[in-house]
Amino acid sequence: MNETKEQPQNEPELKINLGGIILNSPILAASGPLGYGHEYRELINFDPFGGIIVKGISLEPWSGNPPPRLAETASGMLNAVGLQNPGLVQFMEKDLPLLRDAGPKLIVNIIGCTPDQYTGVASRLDRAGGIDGLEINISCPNIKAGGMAFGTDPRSTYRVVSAVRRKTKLPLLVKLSPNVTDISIIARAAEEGGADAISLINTLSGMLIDIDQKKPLLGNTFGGLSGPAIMPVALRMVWQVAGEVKIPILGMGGINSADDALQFIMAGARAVALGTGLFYNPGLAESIKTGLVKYMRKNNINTLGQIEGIAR
Amino acid sequence: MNETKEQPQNEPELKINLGGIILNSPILAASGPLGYGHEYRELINFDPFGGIIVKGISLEPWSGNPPPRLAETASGMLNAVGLQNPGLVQFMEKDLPLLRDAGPKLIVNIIGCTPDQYTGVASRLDRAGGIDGLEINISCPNIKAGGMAFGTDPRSTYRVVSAVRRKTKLPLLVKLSPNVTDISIIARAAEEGGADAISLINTLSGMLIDIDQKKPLLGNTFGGLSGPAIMPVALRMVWQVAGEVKIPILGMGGINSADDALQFIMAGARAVALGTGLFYNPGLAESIKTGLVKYMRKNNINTLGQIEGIAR
Amino acid sequence: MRVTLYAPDIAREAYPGQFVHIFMPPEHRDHMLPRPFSIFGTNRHTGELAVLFEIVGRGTALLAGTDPGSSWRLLGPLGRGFPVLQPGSLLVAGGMGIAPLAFLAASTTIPRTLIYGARTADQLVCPRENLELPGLTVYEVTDDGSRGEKGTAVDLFSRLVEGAGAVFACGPRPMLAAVRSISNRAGIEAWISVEERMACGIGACLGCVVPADGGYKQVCRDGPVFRAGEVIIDE
Amino acid sequence: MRVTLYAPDIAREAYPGQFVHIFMPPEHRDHMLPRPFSIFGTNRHTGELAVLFEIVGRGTALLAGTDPGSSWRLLGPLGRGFPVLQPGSLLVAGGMGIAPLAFLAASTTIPRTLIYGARTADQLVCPRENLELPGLTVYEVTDDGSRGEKGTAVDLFSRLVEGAGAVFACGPRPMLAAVRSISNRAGIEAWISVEERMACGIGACLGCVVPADGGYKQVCRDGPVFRAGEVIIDE
Ligand SMILES: Cc1cc2nc3c(=O)[nH]c(=O)nc-3n(C[C@H](O)[C@H](O)[C@H](O)COP(=O)(O)OP(=O)(O)OC[C@H]3O[C@@H](n4cnc5c(N)ncnc54)[C@H](O)[C@@H]3O)c2cc1C
Ligand SMILES: Cc1cc2nc3c(=O)[nH]c(=O)nc-3n(C[C@H](O)[C@H](O)[C@H](O)COP(=O)(O)OP(=O)(O)OC[C@H]3O[C@@H](n4cnc5c(N)ncnc54)[C@H](O)[C@@H]3O)c2cc1C
Ligand SMILES: Cc1cc2nc3c(=O)[nH]c(=O)nc-3n(C[C@H](O)[C@H](O)[C@H](O)COP(=O)(O)O)c2cc1C
Ligand SMILES: Cc1cc2nc3c(=O)[nH]c(=O)nc-3n(C[C@H](O)[C@H](O)[C@H](O)COP(=O)(O)O)c2cc1C
Ligand code: FES
Ligand code: FES
Repeated sequence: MNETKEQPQNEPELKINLGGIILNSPILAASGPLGYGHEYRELINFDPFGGIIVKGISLEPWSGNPPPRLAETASGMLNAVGLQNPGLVQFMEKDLPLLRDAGPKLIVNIIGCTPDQYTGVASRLDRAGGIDGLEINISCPNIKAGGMAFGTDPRSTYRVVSAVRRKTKLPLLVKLSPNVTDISIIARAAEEGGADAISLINTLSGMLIDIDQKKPLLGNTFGGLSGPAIMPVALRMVWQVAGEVKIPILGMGGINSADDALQFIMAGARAVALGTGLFYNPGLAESIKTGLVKYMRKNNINTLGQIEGIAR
Repeated sequence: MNETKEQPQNEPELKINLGGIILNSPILAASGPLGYGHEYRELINFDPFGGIIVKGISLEPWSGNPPPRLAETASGMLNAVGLQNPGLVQFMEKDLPLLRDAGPKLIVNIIGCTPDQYTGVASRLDRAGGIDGLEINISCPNIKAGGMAFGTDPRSTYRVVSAVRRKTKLPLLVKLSPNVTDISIIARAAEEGGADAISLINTLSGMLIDIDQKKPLLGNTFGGLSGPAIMPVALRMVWQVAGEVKIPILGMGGINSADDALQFIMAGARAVALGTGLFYNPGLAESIKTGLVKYMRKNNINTLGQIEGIAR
Repeated sequence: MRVTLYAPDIAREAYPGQFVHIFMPPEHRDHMLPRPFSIFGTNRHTGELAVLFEIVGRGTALLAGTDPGSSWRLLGPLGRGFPVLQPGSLLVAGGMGIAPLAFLAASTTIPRTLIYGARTADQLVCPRENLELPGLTVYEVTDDGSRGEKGTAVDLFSRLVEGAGAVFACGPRPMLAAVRSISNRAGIEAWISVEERMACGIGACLGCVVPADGGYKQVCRDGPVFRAGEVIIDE
Repeated sequence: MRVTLYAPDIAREAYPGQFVHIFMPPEHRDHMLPRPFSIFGTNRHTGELAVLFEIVGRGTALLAGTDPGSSWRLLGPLGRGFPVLQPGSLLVAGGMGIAPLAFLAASTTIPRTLIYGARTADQLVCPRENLELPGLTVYEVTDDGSRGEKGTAVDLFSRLVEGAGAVFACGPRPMLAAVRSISNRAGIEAWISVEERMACGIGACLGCVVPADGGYKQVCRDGPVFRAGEVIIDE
């Protein structure tokens, strides 16, 4: 047995630790586009997803915004769903049981208009079982602070994150809004409040006008811009925040290919989430996973940790 | 002579008053892409432009950023020219004489790192003759305030605008950066400081990574995102600011067709400026002008004032 | 324009009123969202599926510009279509609303009537042969009288509704609203097919809603065909 | 791939080393920037102009995918090209750097030598007939020896530079840097053609700069061809 052989290359390892959640793949489904997952589960293979982040859940049902809620933009889209959701009780009774055995880790995105509403959702989900982590969406209007989103002010951010932190032992992701002057101070406030990871970015605020009707295209006037159009902004924020916090980052915003995902990882993201790209290509997670493995083999990379933040 | 005739329709009037500057057309060239205009003057017809805003001028020459300075993005581009410019003296001696008789009104974009640098440029241009207005670019890093851009803070905005205001009788446009939490308070600060019009928006901060080189694609790491990708954000900011200030708005950000221009006007812009769209189509101003006239004829509109802000 | 696609899996399952999502060709990254189109007809033997569409914007222009023989990515059949036709059913199509109703009309041979209206003759885009069906009576109507009767589909509908078995309508919102209230007054069951901008097309994203009593319904999952009373359609 | 375009105005004026901007087809709004390509050859009689390019990204893939007979929007001729060749000139092309040098080589019949290198034989994409020119001596070189000599264009250049009239080079940055320093040591005048990402292509936007003593030069206006000493090219 003395032949010289090519060193057998290790199979690339995609497993990562995202703030205490161990994911088999660094590819997640972003909160929103997939809803509560059931519909997509019939359509696509969930295996390539390390985790699924379900659509925002509030204490009570929210009815959402009037239609039209969607518009296409150049290399992107606007949505003004307005966080419509069936509320915590129905989610726990109807949706959660269907998701528990889906395969990927399950992260629940939580929303509220006051810190109490956030903690109300968090404490009940903490005891629900079968949930691997929570993601706090701090883009909601803070009713006590005149409706400015929690995520636009470091103090409100700290307050809501630390309040939720006290109510749950589950790994806690905090999802930041990009509509701010300085994303780093918001990210630091989230870290200080007890976040285990930072999710970046939510949608950019935008609008379109229907020139025939002479009125805003969306029923809600404003909507959130997502898709490849915003990727350079998302990547910049990941880069900035990675230099400011010690906790890992879940990067998202316009990811549409393995190369896009690699840009996020090299900018400092531990994992990536897919949103709008799933509308363009429901099988996107699979093709990104294949692309990542191919890249890792070609470049002799065993774990993504070797390239996390390497461009910095 | 008693025949009933179709009422002869008035020729649509494109003339507008932008904060005291009377423009023959509501279409301007945004600061930057056209440089100082000479090169484009040989290439395209300047007539459809009501005004040309020349590239930012500082007191002393600025060398700009290391290359690469450009990158294409999905429906947009990044630039990190870094405000390279030959400085005030060379501009006045070499560029200004060539521009004075170009036809469109001439607006000079001014930049600086301290309020004194801005006022230095403004006061000399005030006396130069042949200049129809100034546009203050407040996206420059404010050296005294730790390098945060003037335009990210209402007080710095007020200070630099009011300082320039005292030095010039020329109509004063203030160009805002979109990289802020609340564009309205910045716009109000500019208005209180004495602005005659608000220009919206400058580029969004963004970046890309070269995954082969494993480093940022731009020499300067960060660059400014422009083009159709950002149009929904630009339109939203025009809409927000139009509700807050009484002075007119010059809208820009991704305009690439007459329909895009109409969206800005219906959102509340008095006039529009073209940037990245000129790279895509150097003859864009002409085709937008044709499109506007066609729209006005078809909808029986005599002046753009009739539809300014009509979607609000 | 009428496009025939080879899509045996979809053709096998689809029934009238359902739709397909057509994804943009991958080199067109500026269009992230697929476009929904009603299924105009299927041929289970050949595995073919037809859609009928008009160019109204960039996406439909791109699709119309693809070369014959190209492949498109498709998702479908999607949504809840029409129930089975009863004898004496009255079908009301406005403009492109003909697409699902032509498929519905072709699904049976029992006696049924189709009102097919548009602004002008050249907006009656459905090929004549698709409406020459046993047992089907067709009334054409145009605003300017350039083909068929002069008037609107709603005018004609008001006259013909009495005694209809059930009503099935697809067309512009104001037409649907009128059909809804006229059927309601006449005490006849009506089904309408509604359009809304879509993203996922499968009921996940909550993007395509239409107001209903007690909240919103999703057009792609709960519809596009609704019982007329189920949703709120403004006139 | 080699594409021939009918562009009589550009073909009439263009000289070697200049380039054209090719705009993306208008339905591709996701690509805002035109793509610069060296002029590979012109035919003033037929009004034709040729470019030679390889697919490296989305833009070149799109252009390569357009049907023969399509029209492209073009801007050109742009930039400052090579000076007139002197007898005994040595041309050094690396990879796609052949495009402007093939045009330069074809501009005269005086004795001149071309070194044409690439990694492998199939990266020597220039059609052979374009280099079968009176008075031109061609040396091919590949990294793996799959065509011509084994080695790099720079290796060969070091051996042949002695006694050259002047040097004209186009290729990857490291090759240009080596050509620059070798020519400098040999005391021979060298001209290099430099690439940089572009937007306007006409000297307005200041996007395409290359470092030079005392500031930056614009590749599209001051170049793309520079005297080797004029610009700073890192090895
Ligand atoms: C269930 C369903 C079935 C449909 N069936 C057909 C059909 O059989 N034939 C056909 O020609 N069209 C049909 N449509 C409409 C078709 O989807 C749109 O015309 C198409 O998506 C427009 O794409 P675009 O890019 O060309 O237009 P855009 O540039 O996106 O928009 C142009 C215009 O089309 C309208 N529009 C855009 N998206 C939609 C949408 N999802 N629904 C309705 N209007 C829209 C916009 O309001 C706008 O006025 C259907 C829509 C739905 C929801
Ligand atoms: C003056 C000049 C002359 C040129 N002549 C030729 C030629 O004759 N034949 C040829 O094949 N190519 C030539 N190029 C390069 C050509 O412009 C690029 O290959 C092309 O723009 C890439 O477009 P893309 O969309 O396919 O690539 P992208 O997806 O934009 O990028 C893919 C790769 O191409 C590189 N690239 C992108 N833009 C440029 C650029 N402007 N210059 C150099 N590299 C770039 C990027 O670094 C990247 O690695 C020339 C470039 C310049 C500046
Ligand atoms: C239709 C839609 C619905 C969304 N809903 C939510 C949500 O409920 N909660 C949330 O935190 N983010 C939501 N998002 C934002 C996405 O999770 C993601 O942050 C954003 O879209 C950027 O990623 P993308 O460009 O890949 O889509 C939604 C996005 C879309 C497009
Ligand atoms: C290459 C380039 C250079 C620019 N230079 C300047 C500048 O010097 N001063 C300034 O205020 N804005 C500058 N801008 C911003 C534009 O004027 C404009 O605000 C922005 O690009 C958005 O418009 P657009 O999407 O139509 O390009 C520059 C933009 C580009 C693309
Ligand atoms: S399109 Fe997503 S729910 Fe209907
Ligand atoms: S590309 Fe604009 S200056 Fe060269």
